[in-house]
Amino acid sequence: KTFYWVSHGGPADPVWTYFLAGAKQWASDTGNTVNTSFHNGDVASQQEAVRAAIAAKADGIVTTSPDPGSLIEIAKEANVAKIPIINFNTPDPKASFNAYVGGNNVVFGRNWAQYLVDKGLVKKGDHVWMPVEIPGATYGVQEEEGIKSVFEPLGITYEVTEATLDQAEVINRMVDYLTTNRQKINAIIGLGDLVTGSIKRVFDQVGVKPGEIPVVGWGNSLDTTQEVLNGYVNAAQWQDPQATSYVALSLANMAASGIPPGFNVITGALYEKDTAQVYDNILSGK
Amino acid sequence: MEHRSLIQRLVAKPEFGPFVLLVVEVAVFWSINPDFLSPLNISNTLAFTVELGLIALAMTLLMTSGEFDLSVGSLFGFSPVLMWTLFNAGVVSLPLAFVVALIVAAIIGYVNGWFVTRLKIPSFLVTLGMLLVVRGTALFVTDGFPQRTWKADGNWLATILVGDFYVGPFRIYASLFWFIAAVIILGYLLTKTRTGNWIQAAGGNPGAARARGVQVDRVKVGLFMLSSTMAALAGIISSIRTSAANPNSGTGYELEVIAMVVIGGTALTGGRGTIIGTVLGILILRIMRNGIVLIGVPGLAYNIFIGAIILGMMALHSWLERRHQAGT
Amino acid sequence: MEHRSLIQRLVAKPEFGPFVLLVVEVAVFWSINPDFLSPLNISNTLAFTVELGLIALAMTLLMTSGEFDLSVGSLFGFSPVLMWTLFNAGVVSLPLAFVVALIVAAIIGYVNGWFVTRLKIPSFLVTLGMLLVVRGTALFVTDGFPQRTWKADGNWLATILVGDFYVGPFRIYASLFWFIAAVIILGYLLTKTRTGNWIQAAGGNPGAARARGVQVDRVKVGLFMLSSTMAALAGIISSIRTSAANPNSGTGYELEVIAMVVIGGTALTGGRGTIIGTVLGILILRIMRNGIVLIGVPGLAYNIFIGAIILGMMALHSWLERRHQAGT
Amino acid sequence: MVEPLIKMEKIRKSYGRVTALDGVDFQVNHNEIVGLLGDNGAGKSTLIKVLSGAVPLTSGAIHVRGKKVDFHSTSDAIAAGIETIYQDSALVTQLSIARNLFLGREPIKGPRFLNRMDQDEMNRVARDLLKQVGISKNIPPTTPIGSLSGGERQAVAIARAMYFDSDLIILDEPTNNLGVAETQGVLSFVRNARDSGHSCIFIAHNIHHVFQVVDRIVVMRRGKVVADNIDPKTTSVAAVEDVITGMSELTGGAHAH
Amino acid sequence: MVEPLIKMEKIRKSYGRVTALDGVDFQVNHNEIVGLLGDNGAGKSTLIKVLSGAVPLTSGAIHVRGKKVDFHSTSDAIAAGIETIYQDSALVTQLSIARNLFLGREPIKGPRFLNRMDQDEMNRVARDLLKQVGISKNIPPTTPIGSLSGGERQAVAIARAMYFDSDLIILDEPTNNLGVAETQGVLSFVRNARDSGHSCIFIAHNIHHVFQVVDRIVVMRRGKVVADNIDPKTTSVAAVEDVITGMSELTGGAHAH
Ligand SMILES: Nc1ncnc2c1ncn2[C@@H]1O[C@H](COP(=O)(O)OP(=O)(O)OP(=O)(O)O)[C@@H](O)[C@H]1O
Ligand SMILES: Nc1ncnc2c1ncn2[C@@H]1O[C@H](COP(=O)(O)OP(=O)(O)OP(=O)(O)O)[C@@H](O)[C@H]1O
Ligand SMILES: [Mg+2]
Ligand SMILES: [Mg+2]
Repeated sequence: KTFYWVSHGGPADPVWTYFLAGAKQWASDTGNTVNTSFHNGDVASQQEAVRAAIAAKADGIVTTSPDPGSLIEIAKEANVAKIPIINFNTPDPKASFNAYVGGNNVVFGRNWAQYLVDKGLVKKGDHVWMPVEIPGATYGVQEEEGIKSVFEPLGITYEVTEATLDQAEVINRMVDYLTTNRQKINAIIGLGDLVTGSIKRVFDQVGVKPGEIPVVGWGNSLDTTQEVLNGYVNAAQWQDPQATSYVALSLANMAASGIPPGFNVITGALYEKDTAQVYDNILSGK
Repeated sequence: MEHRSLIQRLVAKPEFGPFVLLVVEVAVFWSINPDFLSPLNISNTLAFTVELGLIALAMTLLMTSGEFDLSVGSLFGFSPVLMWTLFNAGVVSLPLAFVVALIVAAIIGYVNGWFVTRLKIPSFLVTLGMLLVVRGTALFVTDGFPQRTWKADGNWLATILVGDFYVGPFRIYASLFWFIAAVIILGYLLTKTRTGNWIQAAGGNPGAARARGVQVDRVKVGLFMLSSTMAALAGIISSIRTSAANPNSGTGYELEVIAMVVIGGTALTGGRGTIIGTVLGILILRIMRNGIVLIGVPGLAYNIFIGAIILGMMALHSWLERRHQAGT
Repeated sequence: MEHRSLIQRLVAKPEFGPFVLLVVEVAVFWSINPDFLSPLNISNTLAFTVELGLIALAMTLLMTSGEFDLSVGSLFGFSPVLMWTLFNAGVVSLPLAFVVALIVAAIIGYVNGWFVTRLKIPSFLVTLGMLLVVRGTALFVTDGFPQRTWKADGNWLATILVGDFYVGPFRIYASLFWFIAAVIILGYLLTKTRTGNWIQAAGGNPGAARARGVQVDRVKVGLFMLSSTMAALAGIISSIRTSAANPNSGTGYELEVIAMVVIGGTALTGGRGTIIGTVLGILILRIMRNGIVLIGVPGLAYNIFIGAIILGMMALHSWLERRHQAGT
Repeated sequence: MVEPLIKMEKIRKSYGRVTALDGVDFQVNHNEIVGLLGDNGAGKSTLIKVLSGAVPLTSGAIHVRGKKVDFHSTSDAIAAGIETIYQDSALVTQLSIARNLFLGREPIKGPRFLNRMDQDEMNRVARDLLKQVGISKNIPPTTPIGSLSGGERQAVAIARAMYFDSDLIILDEPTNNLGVAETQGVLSFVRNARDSGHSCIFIAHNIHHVFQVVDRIVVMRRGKVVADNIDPKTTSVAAVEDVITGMSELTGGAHAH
Repeated sequence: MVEPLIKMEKIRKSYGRVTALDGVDFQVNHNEIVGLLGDNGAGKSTLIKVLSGAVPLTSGAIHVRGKKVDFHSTSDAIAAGIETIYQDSALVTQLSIARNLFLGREPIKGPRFLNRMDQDEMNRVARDLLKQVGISKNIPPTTPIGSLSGGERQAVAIARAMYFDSDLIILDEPTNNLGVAETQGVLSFVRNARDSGHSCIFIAHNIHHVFQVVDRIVVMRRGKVVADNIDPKTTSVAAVEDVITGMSELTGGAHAH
């Protein structure tokens, strides 16, 4: 059978590497064909790709939602064509997907903020720095929404800054920002994997000791698991990227065989130093 | 003058190279996956093609006049955001918001043109700076949040711009007609009118054109405004069709659009441009992207293929050109 | 000949405009935030500046010869990935992997040059195609995974390339010396040597240069190879310094590098280039990025400021140029 | 006394530190062909560039029909009836002969708002004009300038001035690249122009050509006018050559002002 | 019999459907100045472009000193001792006079691997040469070509050929933009060249200039050689003009081959 795996992510984004690895694993485990494509948040291009999959009479489609509401019509078209279409990574409840597999970015954001508040790391009047690779990309925006819902009532301020998807530039911009605002920053939330994974290098360059500024954020990369183990990052969000892809494709396969999936699969866990080794092992393929 | 057969005359046209490329491309994809020519896929490909195409058409004229515009992608993202922000805020009606967005785009084009013609700064730098400013503004005003767009359904403006209907098994969007209209009008403008002659002269030898009293600067400013406005229109059409208005959309379109224009045969250095060629260039590049997904090239290898095909097509193109110019 | 004072002669130099811009820029940032000139900040800024700078220097020569290279950013990402993949796979030693990566980069440059000079395809398209192929290959071979780099610590190659040490409170990376060496060698090459004369002639009037027996094509191919190799070197240096070899690093550098070169005073159309100007251009753009964050511009407004300052500086630049050329 | 068509007073023009024109007085009367001679770099082209609005003057004044004018661009000069054929015959190589001929003043066919060029008319006129300037070969008017020979290009530039009859036609070395037949075409064009009431400024290094057509000769040297009222009918070629090279300071008759 | 320096046989060259050269036979002997005349578009520039390797020929053969050659580029021709000054004097406007003069053959100072141009030497030679071609104004050799007058540029191109004495120097309308003094400079340069054992091909529309220097005149018309052995000493200017315009079919003495 032929499945189309269509992502709004960028092939450049480390976390998508793991999502893709899950899809490949599934393809080799089951012997089915999985055609993959990345669309860098370009809605029009992603819609076109999903429609191309429908035109190609795919056995199943798994796709992410680049923007809430943007795939409503396409999901309908897939339904009409009787092609199972599974949503993963970013939910869009308004669209008629057969099922959703993944976490919820708004919830993740709320959890990070709540973590900082609950552990007493930030209080009223504090300022939180939230670097993100691409401001305006859905994941960051949804996370911000969750964070806002916690911080705003408590009078905690925050600022989102752009870090880009380029490793050297990420470090550079974060170093610049931290150098200037070191006094002002009470905590950091890394809204993406690349920024969270760069914390150690940034701290080292600016001369901030691990733990001096509390950090939470994404944790789907080896860089971050190491940072958690070494005390640079207090807590990191695990999204089960490989598993998400794998399960989404399984559901699509199942639906293609006539068994409708009547449930969503919610993934994700916030880990600290004590459990970080588990994820470090997963990521390094141990 | 010698008489030549119809075929010989067709072969001698500069658009012949891109045309051959297009035919070869379609044939290859079709032979690999026959669904490639299914009505559904054709309709699907056309929808987005015409949106990018609108920008490429305006860019053709601008490049013929010897300038280019890197800010189109950012306007593609910014204009719908502006329109929906105004509308969602309840400030104005949708058609008014639409007009305001286009006017703002035209003003941005004017500023581009002003910098290029008055301050004599290369358009590369001006529009690169403008790209950053416009993209930045889109992000800043929305705080990065996408705008809601679904209230558009049923609005007459939305219907006029992107309403869809079926012609047999083909789903046609109204934007296709806008594209065809633009092809006809701009093609006419470039080849048949006095303004078209000025555009070509402005790109070919601005000094000479100026010496003949051609208002080179005015022509260029006008084309910058056209290109911004078309990018805005394309962005708005796309945002209504895809129900998404994200400040980041349109990223990287500038290079794709320029590539379309150049593949079609318009000179990168100005002075020579062809709208028909651009239409072929648009189809070549968009069909390539669609075909690659359809025949199942792995996601990570996508760029390798696009790049290799651009290089291969250019090589073929240059070979055809030389064969046809050698004339020995 | 008339005699002029030293000052007058300095003012007449084409590098005077960028120089004034740089001084103004530093003064403004410094007056807003005195930390701007703190040793820590200067050291930080310099580290990345010289990496991009290496590419800009090579690009200066290439642009003087009338071509440009959009594939440098992709090589910046690809070469370290290649080097670390070879090394981590245990196939070769680090220095050998380094040499292999540079050779592969040179070959890619050769292919660029071949397409441009033999097939007469505009360098814009060739290198855009190559960008996609190289970036795609980097992604494809690594499956998108970043390569481990931390085994570099202590390797003599790493020390030579980016070893750091303190001079007073300043943390200096060895790459600074590589940059200074490149400035001297390429500056000498461009202004004092016969090859430099050929580079300028190739960009100014390739027909004339060819008529004089100058091997224009060979010069251009050589410069494409130089630019690819320098981009690879810069990428490897950067990857060792930041301990990251990510297949997509370097995205967008091409435009930034070209902007640096042009702001420095090299003509976008070829024929006129200045290494000193490029050094100023590099500093202007990098310091701007650093300073904007430092003076506390809101995060999302970053791009607006960068764009606006590019436009503003260009306006100032053009004003200075005209004042100095008017000569009335 | 009738106002002269053109009167330029105390014109100075410097490029940076180079002084190309150093206080030039120059005038053209109605219905007169003035020959402008001078060695390379004497400032002839610069003078007519100033007069045609192509370069701004550093100081001085220009009067057209007694009115002081201020040319900011070539269009201003064209509007004032001054047509120029530049030495480097400024043509657009990518465009066809016909399109170059009419550049900036293309005839319109049909409703004005359609802005449609009358290409048939343009081709027809172009074909005629090419014959008039002595191009005997049958070159289609749709040929791009890029594939013409040096002289053919010059001929196109001349043809352009012939068609748009302005009050003053300036020809900067128009016969340089021209063959025997083509040169005769240009010279007779200049004569016709005068006969139909136009004035001309004629620059050429071939003094024989100048002597064949002009009414009055002005000589420049190093940015200055050194003789401005030489009558070609009463002066020998050799004498003028001496003035040009600076061997004699013949000043012709009385200065005209 | 001594082999001629250059012998071109049955040369044909078409640009697309335009036949610029239609079976041309042409030769230049050692130590000879050949004048090449013909109306605009006759094919003169094309012929010498073929000879200098700038454009490939469609068919025919070129022999240099009796050996068949195959020029793929101008460097091949330069290596064979053929130096050309193009009609559109191919100079790089951004570069200085001195750098243009030596372009492609810059003198090297110091160790070879340093590849260092000897700029002082270049400037010194340039200054001398400018004087020799009759530029009296004191133009520094570091001036960029872009700020020279039309004639000054031509003079630089001439100066270049004077310095690198090749076996055959081709001058395509070298005197076109030149003033009286500069023209004399060029003509005497051509004479000197012959006296020192070189050959020249001299193309010009000013027949008077041609008559002053050449040993033999060849006339082309519409891509064909119509007369190739006219002796300027025994023929009148008017007679040659008639051949050029096609009014008479004077063929001079016997054909040289
Ligand atoms: N753009 C420029 N920048 C600097 N100097 C210039 C420029 N244009 C002309 N000049 C200088 O001005 C002087 C006059 O030049 P101009 O072109 O007027 O001479 P001309 O009399 O037309 O000579 P020719 O007969 O050679 O065409 C020359 O010395 C020339 O070098
Ligand atoms: N690149 C080209 N493409 C097409 N036709 C050309 C090209 N170059 C020259 N021709 C044609 O070839 C013919 C001969 O041109 P050529 O330049 O040799 O003439 P010429 O004798 O040098 O004339 P002139 O005295 O005007 O310089 C002309 O009819 C011209 O139109
Ligand atoms: Mg002149
Ligand atoms: Mg010629």
